[in-house]
Amino acid sequence: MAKTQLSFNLNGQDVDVLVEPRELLIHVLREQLMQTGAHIGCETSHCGACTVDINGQSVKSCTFLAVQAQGAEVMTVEGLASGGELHPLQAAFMEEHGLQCGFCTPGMLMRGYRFLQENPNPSEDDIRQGMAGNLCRCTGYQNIIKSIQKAAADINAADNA
Amino acid sequence: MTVAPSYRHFFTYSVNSMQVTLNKIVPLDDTVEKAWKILKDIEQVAGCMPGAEITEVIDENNYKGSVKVKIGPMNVAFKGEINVLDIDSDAHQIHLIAKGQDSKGTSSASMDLTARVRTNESGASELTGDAAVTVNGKLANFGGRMMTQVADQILGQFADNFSQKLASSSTDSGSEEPVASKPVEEINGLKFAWNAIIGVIKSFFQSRK
Amino acid sequence: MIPPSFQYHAPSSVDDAISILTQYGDEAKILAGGHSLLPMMKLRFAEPEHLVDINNIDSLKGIREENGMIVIGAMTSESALIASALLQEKCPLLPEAAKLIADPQVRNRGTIGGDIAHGDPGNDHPALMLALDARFTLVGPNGSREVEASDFFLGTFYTALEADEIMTEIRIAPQAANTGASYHKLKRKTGDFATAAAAVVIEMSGDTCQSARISLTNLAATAFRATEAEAVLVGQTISDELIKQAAAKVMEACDPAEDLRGDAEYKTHMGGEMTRRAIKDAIKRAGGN
Amino acid sequence: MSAAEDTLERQDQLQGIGCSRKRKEDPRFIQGKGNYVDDVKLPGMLCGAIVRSPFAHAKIVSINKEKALALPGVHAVITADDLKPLGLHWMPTLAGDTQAVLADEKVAFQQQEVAMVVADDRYIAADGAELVEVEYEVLPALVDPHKAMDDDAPIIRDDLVGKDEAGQGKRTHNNHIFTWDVGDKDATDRAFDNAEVTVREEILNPRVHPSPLETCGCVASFDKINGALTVYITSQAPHIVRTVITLLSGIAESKVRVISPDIGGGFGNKVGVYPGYVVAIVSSIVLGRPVKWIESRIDNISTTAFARDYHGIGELAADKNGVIKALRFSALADHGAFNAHAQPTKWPAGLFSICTGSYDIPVAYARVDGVYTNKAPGGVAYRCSFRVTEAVYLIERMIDVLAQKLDIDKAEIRRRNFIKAEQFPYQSALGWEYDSGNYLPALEKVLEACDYEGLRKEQAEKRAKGELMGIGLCTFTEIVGAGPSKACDVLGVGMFDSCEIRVHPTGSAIARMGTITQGQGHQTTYAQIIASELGLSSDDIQIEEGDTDTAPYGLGTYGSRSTPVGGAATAMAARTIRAKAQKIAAHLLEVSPDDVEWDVDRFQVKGNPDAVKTMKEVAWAAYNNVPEGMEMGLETVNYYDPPNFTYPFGIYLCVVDIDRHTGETSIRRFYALDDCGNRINPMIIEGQIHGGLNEAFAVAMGQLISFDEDGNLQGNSLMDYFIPTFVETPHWETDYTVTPSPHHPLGAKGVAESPHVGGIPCFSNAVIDAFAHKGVTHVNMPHTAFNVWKTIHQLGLDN
Repeated sequence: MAKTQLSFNLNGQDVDVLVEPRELLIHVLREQLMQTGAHIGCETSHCGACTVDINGQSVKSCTFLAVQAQGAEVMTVEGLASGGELHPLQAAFMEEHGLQCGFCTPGMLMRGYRFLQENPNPSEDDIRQGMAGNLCRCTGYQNIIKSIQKAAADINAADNA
Repeated sequence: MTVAPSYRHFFTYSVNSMQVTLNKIVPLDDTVEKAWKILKDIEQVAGCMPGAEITEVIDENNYKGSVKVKIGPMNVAFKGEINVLDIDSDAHQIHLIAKGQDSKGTSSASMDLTARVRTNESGASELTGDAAVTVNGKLANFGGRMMTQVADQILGQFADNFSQKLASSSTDSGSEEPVASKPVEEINGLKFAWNAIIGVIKSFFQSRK
Repeated sequence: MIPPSFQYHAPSSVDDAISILTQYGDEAKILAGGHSLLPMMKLRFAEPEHLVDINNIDSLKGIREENGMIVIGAMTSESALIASALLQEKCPLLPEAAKLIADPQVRNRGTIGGDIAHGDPGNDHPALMLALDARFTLVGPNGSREVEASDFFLGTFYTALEADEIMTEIRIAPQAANTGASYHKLKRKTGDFATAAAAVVIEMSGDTCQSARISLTNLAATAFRATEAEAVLVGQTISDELIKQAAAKVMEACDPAEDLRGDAEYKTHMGGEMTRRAIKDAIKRAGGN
Repeated sequence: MSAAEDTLERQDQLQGIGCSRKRKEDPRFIQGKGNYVDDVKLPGMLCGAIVRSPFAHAKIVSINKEKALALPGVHAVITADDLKPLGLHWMPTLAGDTQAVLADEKVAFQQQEVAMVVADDRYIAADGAELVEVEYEVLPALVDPHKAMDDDAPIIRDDLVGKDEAGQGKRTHNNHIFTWDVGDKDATDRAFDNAEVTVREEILNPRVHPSPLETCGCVASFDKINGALTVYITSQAPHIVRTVITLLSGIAESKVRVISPDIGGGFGNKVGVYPGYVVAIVSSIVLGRPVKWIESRIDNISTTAFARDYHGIGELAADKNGVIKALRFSALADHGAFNAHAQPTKWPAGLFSICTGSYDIPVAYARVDGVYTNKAPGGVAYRCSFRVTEAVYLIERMIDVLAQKLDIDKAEIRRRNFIKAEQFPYQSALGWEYDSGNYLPALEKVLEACDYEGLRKEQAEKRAKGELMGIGLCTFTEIVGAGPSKACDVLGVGMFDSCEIRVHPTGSAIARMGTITQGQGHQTTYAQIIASELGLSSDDIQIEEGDTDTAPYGLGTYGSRSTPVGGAATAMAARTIRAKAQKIAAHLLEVSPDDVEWDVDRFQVKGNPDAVKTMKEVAWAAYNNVPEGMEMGLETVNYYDPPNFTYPFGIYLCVVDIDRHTGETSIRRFYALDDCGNRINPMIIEGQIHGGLNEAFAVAMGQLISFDEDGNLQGNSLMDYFIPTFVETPHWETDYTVTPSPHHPLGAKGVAESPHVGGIPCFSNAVIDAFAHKGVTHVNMPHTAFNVWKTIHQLGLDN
């Protein structure tokens, strides 16, 4: 099948790749663009390990054709830290032991990143509902919730400073 | 007191089998004898099965056939055999087993069918069908549990085609020639049926376009 | 889990999309949110030669009020339904129910039109559309037509939408005064289809039910309205006993398929239970007791 | 600053044992820089896709590769016939059986591996797999283990016909694998005959799957020039994999390098050697190019490593006061089509004989019969030590059944039967020597924390109103840390583990272990052990695992054995280094080694606090100024063969509210007190407990691998297979007591599996307790809304 020229912005940089229309975004990110942070966990859009941010929305990139990202702003976990500084959410995951094997973590962070913009002052229940598309087998979620709460507090404190 | 009956009902076999049994009764507009003429002729019967075709006659009781359906994005092609176990001309009853695998070898299906034409209490003729349909493989993994609905719809279409064929044979006044066996082209019912399979497979996942 | 090859089309107008559909017929398949079609393609159950991605057709998105009706573009996402102030004010049932669909990421992609047009009895919008008495605009090569929700769902994955047609808009009347609506959905976990779900819209006058619409998800070959259950309520003073009777009528109408969520008996009972809860909520919201 | 303050400050700076040190693994994971197997991309790498059987039991009539081979980009299609000349179409299992690598003439479970297509990339490989045409002749499938030994049962393993042995002792039927029994049967039978009270119940652990978020996979790369093989693999036991590869391929073990990079969770799923690995390796050898094979989620759930599938009957004999006199158990173990369960080789039922639990039971007898069925092979320890979940489920369910029969409170009956603190070390009726425990105070602590009496009162009030509330208790003892090599081996290799430590001249260190982390935080905790033992800052200690070329041989990480065995090896290695350092320090201080003493991070001349040499100073001296006759350097390797297992315990309490209309169970409260001996990193321990509880919740409330009667697998994706999300998962409360292990160098025991093992019966006990007033003593897992509703409906409680 003929390949298509695909251009989009990945973590602030314009990228051009040749893809087959059937190629899934997750594969293009991981195998062509070597951004292996997003992972493949279930392939049926249940686990959220492949979550990336597309045009300001959380998307499961295992169920999204790469060609659909034409012209889009795509952000992956690799783009979360900026200027050599961890994003508060990354720091909070470390601080609150919000990860163990690390496989779900990039998806959790990317969903958490967007979720905190949708809801900067979430309750525990808000977090449980807002993060419900991401599975973790290791943590029992409790420390992820704490991490997100801490990140929310840190971000709000920084905004108010 | 243990409420749980036996473990068998609880796990390992939450659904006993991909086998579903169906019973159909279809009123016919013509005599039992005329209907029996069609029913005992496997090639004609196969012709009533939507999308089905006899591809080879091995002997009078064994046939090779295929079912090909193309619906929307989905191609399904089953190839298999029909074994006629019994033709009872007195009871106007035929018993056959049809089984096959899809061309990719990822699913198989079989149907044990007993079909009969008879005169009911009110004197009208009718076609009765009792079928046990079993599905294995990928279709069973992903959509087997909707087989009742699917098989029911296929058999319904079969019955419609059968009565149509009977009607058209009846209008062929005086002709002793059997109606030529050819695949039924009207496959709306089948489309519906196969859509149901596809749909179940889809519904296996979050069905959110 | 790799989809087969296909040709990709991304029209930017409905007309273009229809001409592609017309050109390729059965070989073409519409890609909306993709959360049904892509997994099915990965399993190689669906192998369309042409995929028509209608995500770039802006006219299919958005929620507005027009001539006293709420008009929702078919490609409006579940997330957009949830976020819509207009819907929250004038059709609160939809955003409330949309929150119960799938998960946040999937709701960003999943669309109301895709959910309806798929005709899956497990999808939530069909029952909601029946309860809301919605009308659908379908556009094809010969122009557009309107179909009522009650005429649309013909069977499992079988709807009034033709292969060369696209659903463009959904029209719903704003919720009337003294009316309450509720959707109760039982599911095994986040992201699952309903084991059973009931949508109820009720108009009250004091303690008396003026009108009622009750519809069910995943309890038969298609979403359906339980008209006999509605009839139990209409014109009557609502009581727990009456609600129970209505739920019993719903159970009589259920014909669910057995699966890992439960057997037919369980699902039928859950149909009754979800109905009971939704009626109570709807009445409360309508200002009844 | 006082001397005491100074000591404390120096201790704090080390970040050693007992502190909640932040994890060293995290920076790479939170920045997307983890390195998992599927992240490995080698030059010229090809991808493999497996063609699988759609049928549970069928003869293979023919395999036609031509269309697949004709597809551009396909390099090879490998079938059993291709492996035969290499003798690789069958492989040994850890349990002494053999398993088809690719189906040889027949398939014996649905999704069995039939062929592998190797192609340029995963897209072409998937297309190629679709084009391989396999013709099957379907055979009757055997799914129900209870029918496995019927006279007319279909024969699963034609290759074993006529053989009265399949690797684990005598067998009596074509589908029989082994009989394992333990205990004094006659004495047990007598105790039952003479008992005042007996109870009997079905004890069923359904087939489930560990489903770590990362599936299994590997990248095999064979270097034709050097005859060397490198395999990146999702393995919890890379050294065992290396040995197996050598045994299979004949390549010298010194030329096989197995690397377990970052592992996305294991939970027992990644212990075994799977056909996909073997075929990828063979493909790489044959094609001379690296070959990657990664499972799909459906493949993972369908084929690699189910757990449980134990179908048993439990019995207790007791006196009228509820004091247990005997335990009896028998079970059918469904091992699927090949006996590939991952247990120490000589233990067909793993460590099931821990089933007398926390109770002083004088006599017991247990028997397990393994059978073949047309299901996927496996039988792994899903976040537990070998068959310990099954054992704990038995005793913790049965003691509740007994309590109900005698109308004794469920906490009280445990008090009456606990092994007393003074009885340790305790010899169990089935042969174990429990190292330490102190159950009663822990129970009382939990009962008080949760206001157990208040809960029972509330329950009585709710029952009067027709509401369903259940209180579950589980007071379990685990057995972890396999294991003493005299008792445990894998393929003949003793189950020791290892640690190598090198202290560099400037006082930092690197340590390598035979274990492998899959999220447990080894890089963090092992460094804490070394920090405390050697007085070097944790931050200056690098921990490496998973590369068999650099790490000392070890048996890997599963069965909560890292801390009990690997942690002990680490402490012992550090102590060897410290002993040498002491001599060097004495030499530098010009005193006898006996005259110096250890003080946090330094040696000090006894009675002279100013005469000190820090470990850093000693490290420098180790490379230039050692005592006469001493070797230079400061490094060692320790292979630790534990004298015993460790026996962590826990007291769990769960409160549930059940919706009597829908059958939905909501977990109101879950309180977990764990005693894992001395605690190395409390933060990580708590995280492990949260995770283990969540997996217990999943198993008890929803997980199930089910089949229809033809062996068709149902629900093998994450649509149906239950992995709880944020929404379903309850809130966890944790607590602890500390009863050190007397034989472990650090007094530690291992913890990660306790919450899974103890959590499952706790959930079940809570759900069943909700119906206890209606005379219900047992319902089977999983407690889905549907299953719970069936109980409700049967009892008429939904009206």
